[in-house]
Amino acid sequence: MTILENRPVASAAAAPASVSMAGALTAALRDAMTEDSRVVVFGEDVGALGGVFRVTDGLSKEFGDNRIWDSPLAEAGIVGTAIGMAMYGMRPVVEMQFDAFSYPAFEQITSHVAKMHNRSKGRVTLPIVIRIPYAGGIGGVEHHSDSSEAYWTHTPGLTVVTPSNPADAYSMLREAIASDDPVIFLEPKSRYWMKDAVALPVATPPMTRAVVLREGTDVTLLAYGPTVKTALQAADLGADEGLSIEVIDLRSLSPFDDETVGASVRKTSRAAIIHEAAQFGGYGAEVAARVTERQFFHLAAPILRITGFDIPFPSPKLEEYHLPTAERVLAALDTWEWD
Amino acid sequence: MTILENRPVASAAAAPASVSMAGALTAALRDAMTEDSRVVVFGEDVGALGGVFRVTDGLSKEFGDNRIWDSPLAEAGIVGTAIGMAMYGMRPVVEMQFDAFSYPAFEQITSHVAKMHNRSKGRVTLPIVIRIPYAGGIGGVEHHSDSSEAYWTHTPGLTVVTPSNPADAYSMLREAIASDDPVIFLEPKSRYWMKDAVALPVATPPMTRAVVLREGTDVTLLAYGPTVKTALQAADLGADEGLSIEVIDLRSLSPFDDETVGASVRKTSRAAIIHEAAQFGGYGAEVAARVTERQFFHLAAPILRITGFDIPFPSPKLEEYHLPTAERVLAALDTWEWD
Amino acid sequence: GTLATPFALLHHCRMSDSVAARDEPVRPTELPISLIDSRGTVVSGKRAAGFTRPSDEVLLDLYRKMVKARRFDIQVSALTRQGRLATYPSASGQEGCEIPAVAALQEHDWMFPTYRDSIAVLTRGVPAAQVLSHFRGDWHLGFDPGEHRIAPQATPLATQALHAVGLGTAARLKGDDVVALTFLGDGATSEGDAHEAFNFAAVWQAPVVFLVQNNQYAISVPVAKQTRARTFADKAIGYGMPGYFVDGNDAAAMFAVISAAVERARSGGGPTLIEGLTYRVEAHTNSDDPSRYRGKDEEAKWRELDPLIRLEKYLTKAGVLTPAVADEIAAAAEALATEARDAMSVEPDLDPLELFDHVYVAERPALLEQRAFLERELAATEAGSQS
Amino acid sequence: GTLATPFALLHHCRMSDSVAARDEPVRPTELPISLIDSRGTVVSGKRAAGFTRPSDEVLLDLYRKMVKARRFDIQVSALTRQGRLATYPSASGQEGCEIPAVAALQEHDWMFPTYRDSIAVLTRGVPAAQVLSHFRGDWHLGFDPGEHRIAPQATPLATQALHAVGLGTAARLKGDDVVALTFLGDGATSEGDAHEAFNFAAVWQAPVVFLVQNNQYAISVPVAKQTRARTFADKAIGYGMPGYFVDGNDAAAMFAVISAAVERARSGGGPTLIEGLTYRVEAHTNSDDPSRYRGKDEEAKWRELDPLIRLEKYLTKAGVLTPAVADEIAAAAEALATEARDAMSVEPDLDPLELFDHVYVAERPALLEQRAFLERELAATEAGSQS
Ligand SMILES: Cc1ncc(C[n+]2csc(CCOP(=O)(O)OP(=O)(O)O)c2C)c(N)n1
Ligand SMILES: Cc1ncc(C[n+]2csc(CCOP(=O)(O)OP(=O)(O)O)c2C)c(N)n1
Ligand SMILES: [Mg+2]
Ligand SMILES: [Mg+2]
Repeated sequence: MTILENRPVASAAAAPASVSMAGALTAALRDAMTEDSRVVVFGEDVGALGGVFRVTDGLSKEFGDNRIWDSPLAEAGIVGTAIGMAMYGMRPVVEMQFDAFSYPAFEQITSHVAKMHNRSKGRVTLPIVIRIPYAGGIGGVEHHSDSSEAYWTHTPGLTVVTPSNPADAYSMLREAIASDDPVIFLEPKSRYWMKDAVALPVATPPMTRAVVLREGTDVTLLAYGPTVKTALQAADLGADEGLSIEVIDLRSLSPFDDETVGASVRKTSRAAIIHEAAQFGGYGAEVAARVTERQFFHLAAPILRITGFDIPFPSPKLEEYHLPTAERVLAALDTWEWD
Repeated sequence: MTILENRPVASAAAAPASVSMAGALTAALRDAMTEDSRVVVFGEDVGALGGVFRVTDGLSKEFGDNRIWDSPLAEAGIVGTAIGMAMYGMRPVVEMQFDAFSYPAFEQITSHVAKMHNRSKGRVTLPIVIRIPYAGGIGGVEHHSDSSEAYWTHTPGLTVVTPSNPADAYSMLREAIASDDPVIFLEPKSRYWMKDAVALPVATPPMTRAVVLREGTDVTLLAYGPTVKTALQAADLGADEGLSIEVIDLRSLSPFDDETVGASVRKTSRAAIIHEAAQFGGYGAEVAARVTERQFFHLAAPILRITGFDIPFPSPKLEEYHLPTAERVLAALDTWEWD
Repeated sequence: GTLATPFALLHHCRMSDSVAARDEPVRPTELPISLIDSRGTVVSGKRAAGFTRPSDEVLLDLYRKMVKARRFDIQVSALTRQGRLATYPSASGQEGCEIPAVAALQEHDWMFPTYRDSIAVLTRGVPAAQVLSHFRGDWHLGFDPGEHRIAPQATPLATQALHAVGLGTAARLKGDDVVALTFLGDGATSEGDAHEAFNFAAVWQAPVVFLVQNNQYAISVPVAKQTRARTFADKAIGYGMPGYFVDGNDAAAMFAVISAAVERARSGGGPTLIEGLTYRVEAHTNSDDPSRYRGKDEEAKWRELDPLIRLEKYLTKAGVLTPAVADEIAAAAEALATEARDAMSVEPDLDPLELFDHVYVAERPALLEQRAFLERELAATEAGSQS
Repeated sequence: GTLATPFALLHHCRMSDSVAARDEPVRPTELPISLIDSRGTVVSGKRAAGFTRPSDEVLLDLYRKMVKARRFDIQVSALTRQGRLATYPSASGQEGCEIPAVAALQEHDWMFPTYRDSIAVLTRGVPAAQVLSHFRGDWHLGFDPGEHRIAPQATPLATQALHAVGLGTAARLKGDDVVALTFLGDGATSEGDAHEAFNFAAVWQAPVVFLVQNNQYAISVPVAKQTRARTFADKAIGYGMPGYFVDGNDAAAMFAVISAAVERARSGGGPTLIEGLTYRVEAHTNSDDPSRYRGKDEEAKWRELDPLIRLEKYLTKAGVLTPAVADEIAAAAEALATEARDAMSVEPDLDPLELFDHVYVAERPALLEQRAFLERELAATEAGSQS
């Protein structure tokens, strides 16, 4: 299934209004909490403060302390208690304040969240959503700009998705909350304030599918979360140079939408993947490996990875040199031999 | 530098004796502790018991409680205190009892062990070795057979190595302890009791280099730790079928020895990587992606990944279906079109 | 019935009274609480710490279950030595903690056991074959948690304590009077997760009972290297919850203290931390070698403090444990041992393809491809072996 | 000199005395220990808990450093509002904890601060420009830990407490009489790492002082949602270490209690947990909005309890803080503010290529390739912008 443009597949009667990604996420939480009393939200500062990114703004007043509350400051504790709640039939949505602060919960996530359903032969489901603001671009000091997707995508049992725009943010978060599988929901923090005209509630394509945002014939650019914007900019730049670039927003990192991506690569015969995380063992490695496995004889050139360097995320004043830019993408495409 | 066979590059006068991998590791610890009083060893059950795999057997009696001791049962605590000790000039070697039990230490490892040197512009070095028994094949119940290498190899700042035989176990552990960089030292637990005739002390090639264990012309099989034996078996099987298989023991997962592997793949034009960990986002993805990037026009076929399935590690009675076998490797090579 | 909204309760601001007006929590006693001593004699006064001995009927029931559990444990250990199971962590000597914990719970309560607590799982009603399925290596879990209200026996230490806090909290939010009891080892208390569980439970006033079985070893590591606290029960003070230090080989005392904690939790009184001082008389598991880290004399001393013996003495003296009853219990224990043997003599019927069926609820095309691959491989092997 | 082998000390087996003979740890007082109250009046008797007021000379030194720290903090907050720094967590109001902690340490001791404790780092001797380098976003760390015996200001909460325990233990193993003091926030005590640090320190009898600055908030979350303990100092009991509950706005009391803990640690007496009850009068950082979670009245009340004011009152009454001295201190504070302003008005000279130079000690070919790539890219951009 290849869907052109990220056009909502369903939308309410309401007229489109300007919505930020953060606002769309708030709306998704509000609507999910309204529709399903099993949905509870907790984490650090999600109550009165509304979260450090204000994604839970106002929900505490609206729903009260039994539906959304501030937990003690401990991420393993947050995820671990969410597991117990899910075992009793709740649908917890928990927030890790920043990407690197999900690491204390690593054991609970990999050894339990990911494995409980399999362990119990499907008798125990854990419909948990772990929201993680991730990636850089906001001038955050050390530990505030990590991209941890590769840790989660390598862990069987986890579903990992990431929206790149407000409509998807709303729709995918609703879908993640409705999913009976646990979902790692990665929120590109540099895009929280990005606004689009969206009529909420909105339903975009299923969260496990990639979407072709822009058609092209020469190259397929694969991106997700914060780098989708970079890919679109690169496509513009490329167009100026006469290069027809197809841009795919992966949306779902696990599962990977082999079908949509495969169809595109068979058409263009060239592909590149863009992400902020370090390259070595990054998510782009899986993308390059599996697309090559499946489309080897359709490929005119190796799949390129345009990513962060293999270094710890830099300090605010140096992050611009680390993050992939549209120019860097174009320069990378230039390294291919074009015949 | 391509080295044929894993022949020791230096060896003592002592006559070769039959040494198990566990025994070689014990000897390495003993010799390192003898030569350098800054080397201390601690973790769960490493003292009187000698570790659940007996790798520290006898060291407690030999060196006393100030050089090797049982810590309280907490992996973040073990790694976190090792960091502080290293900051004061010690060279701690710590043990995580099983692979999955390193996860509680994930934050200390990713946010500090990996980053301290970079953070401090090189002013603080952390010469820590984190020994982790990993992988399956010993009939361990859940959580006792994980392969976590991809989590570590994706983390800039970490060096990740894994021996496949007793001589390397000795030599690489000595080198890891001597290294000023922190090293994740992965010990393939199914190989602990594998014996070889080795004259200790032995120095095999540098731990960051891959080694060609067996020359061949048709295919390059890349393996590490527990799957090296599988690769060698596959090479035997292949030989029966007239297939000339080159086997490379990667030894170092991070850094990756592009030179040795590249030279081999340019020769054979076909490669496969074998590991126990799940395939999706596994270490093999990086191998396939980077070798393809560098050798695309030398490749006659896509690089194959023969790995564990994308499932949690199975229970003892089912692990045989999950683990790559020589037969499965051969069957995979058969899927290529051979012309 | 519906309880008062729990989180709302917390939100009276304690800021103003943060200095002085916080409650003084119950302090654990200096000596372990005891109701029946090792000679089977009734204990009263200070050592009983105000707890009442359970009725002889209850004690006989505990005794019956403890005898059966011991017999099961011995049988399974033997089967493990014979290679029929992959591993089995014995709870012999710890029945004075394990069985009262089960007995103190109601049907709708939940239990969060560890790998050590198979006899508790068994005693709560899980058939032997299902308990042992994990340890034989068939599949990670052999029983249905929802059916028995028992979480999977946790291997990653202390992780399950947080699950108990979450489950108890969820029940309370729903208005159900469910209590969650979690087992923990002395070693496991050192893990960060134990701390987070104690703290979340106390702050949220979750209906949870933390039962620390201090069997004095974490594999080879003695408690002296695990904590410098006077008792594990003392840890409760730092979380503002009640803590009890109990003779873990005294089933009567354990039952009384756990029952009180369960009822406090049920009625909205929040969590309790209970330390049962006991001893792991067997090796950690079949692959352990205790001679490397402790003396036979120490083991012998603790075997004399056997929780079964003292109850036997007491109940015999009380005239409740007549020879006829003893015979009947022995027969039931034998029957259970036979059940365990029989269960482990049938090879399980395992389908390798099931490995792919429970990873996700949702269907995944790529996983189905891998399933199909294994299916083809199995078929080829089958064909190969038939030809 | 060489101390007794620390781990050997532990290995007297406490198993036999596990029931009764463990030490009863010091219990924190019910009210915070205080030596000078908020009106600048000397406190004695029960509230002083046996501690002696530091000499006026020491108190004047503390006061001088506190005034300078406050001035620095205000200046840096202002610079941050002007956009000169990426972020700055203010410690205004917490000088009564921060400065005594620094003053109680000797040159060769180590300090493990958090992001909150810039004024402690500054006071220990790190130049303003180096302290602020991290917060401006130049590089993760602006000073040399070894030179100052100060660990990097930790962001991942409670993680540094374990480093302190490790460092203190290493020093002791080497026979050095070094003490490691680590700062922790009230919120950070909830993390598993805090627990593990307390426990490792107690079991290993590490020369460590844990200083919990209870500033009553973790960003927006009040202590009532963080713990149900009476005090954070109460947590010490569960680890078998001494705990002290102290008025954190009373620099005299803080200095006395910390100094005693430092000396106990130095002489082999093991770790101490100290809670300083204080208040974060400013926002969490510049991007926080306290009006969302607390009232102005609460803030106002705590501003009245300002740790500087009481010391000023006391020292003035004592005749030590004469107008001349006060002027001199004010001038020094102004000079420091100027230094901070000046430091932040110079753009740092940063080399993006340095990003590759400290990831590893060993050289990595693949990383050098990436470095070369950026070098080429920078050259091309340079060339492009020049053409
Ligand atoms: C997180 C984690 N680390 C290490 C282990 C390995 N391990 C299994 S049991 C055990 C000792 C546990 O001791 P304790 O908590 O006292 O329980 P007991 O076995 O005595 O019942 C250890 C270290 C584990 N299962 N999980
Ligand atoms: C492991 C981790 N989780 C979350 C955060 C985000 N965070 C930064 S400061 C803070 C509050 C800390 O409160 P407290 O420990 O009381 O220290 P204070 O800021 O009050 O000095 C939080 C949640 C973090 N830095 N590290
Ligand atoms: Mg134990
Ligand atoms: Mg605070």
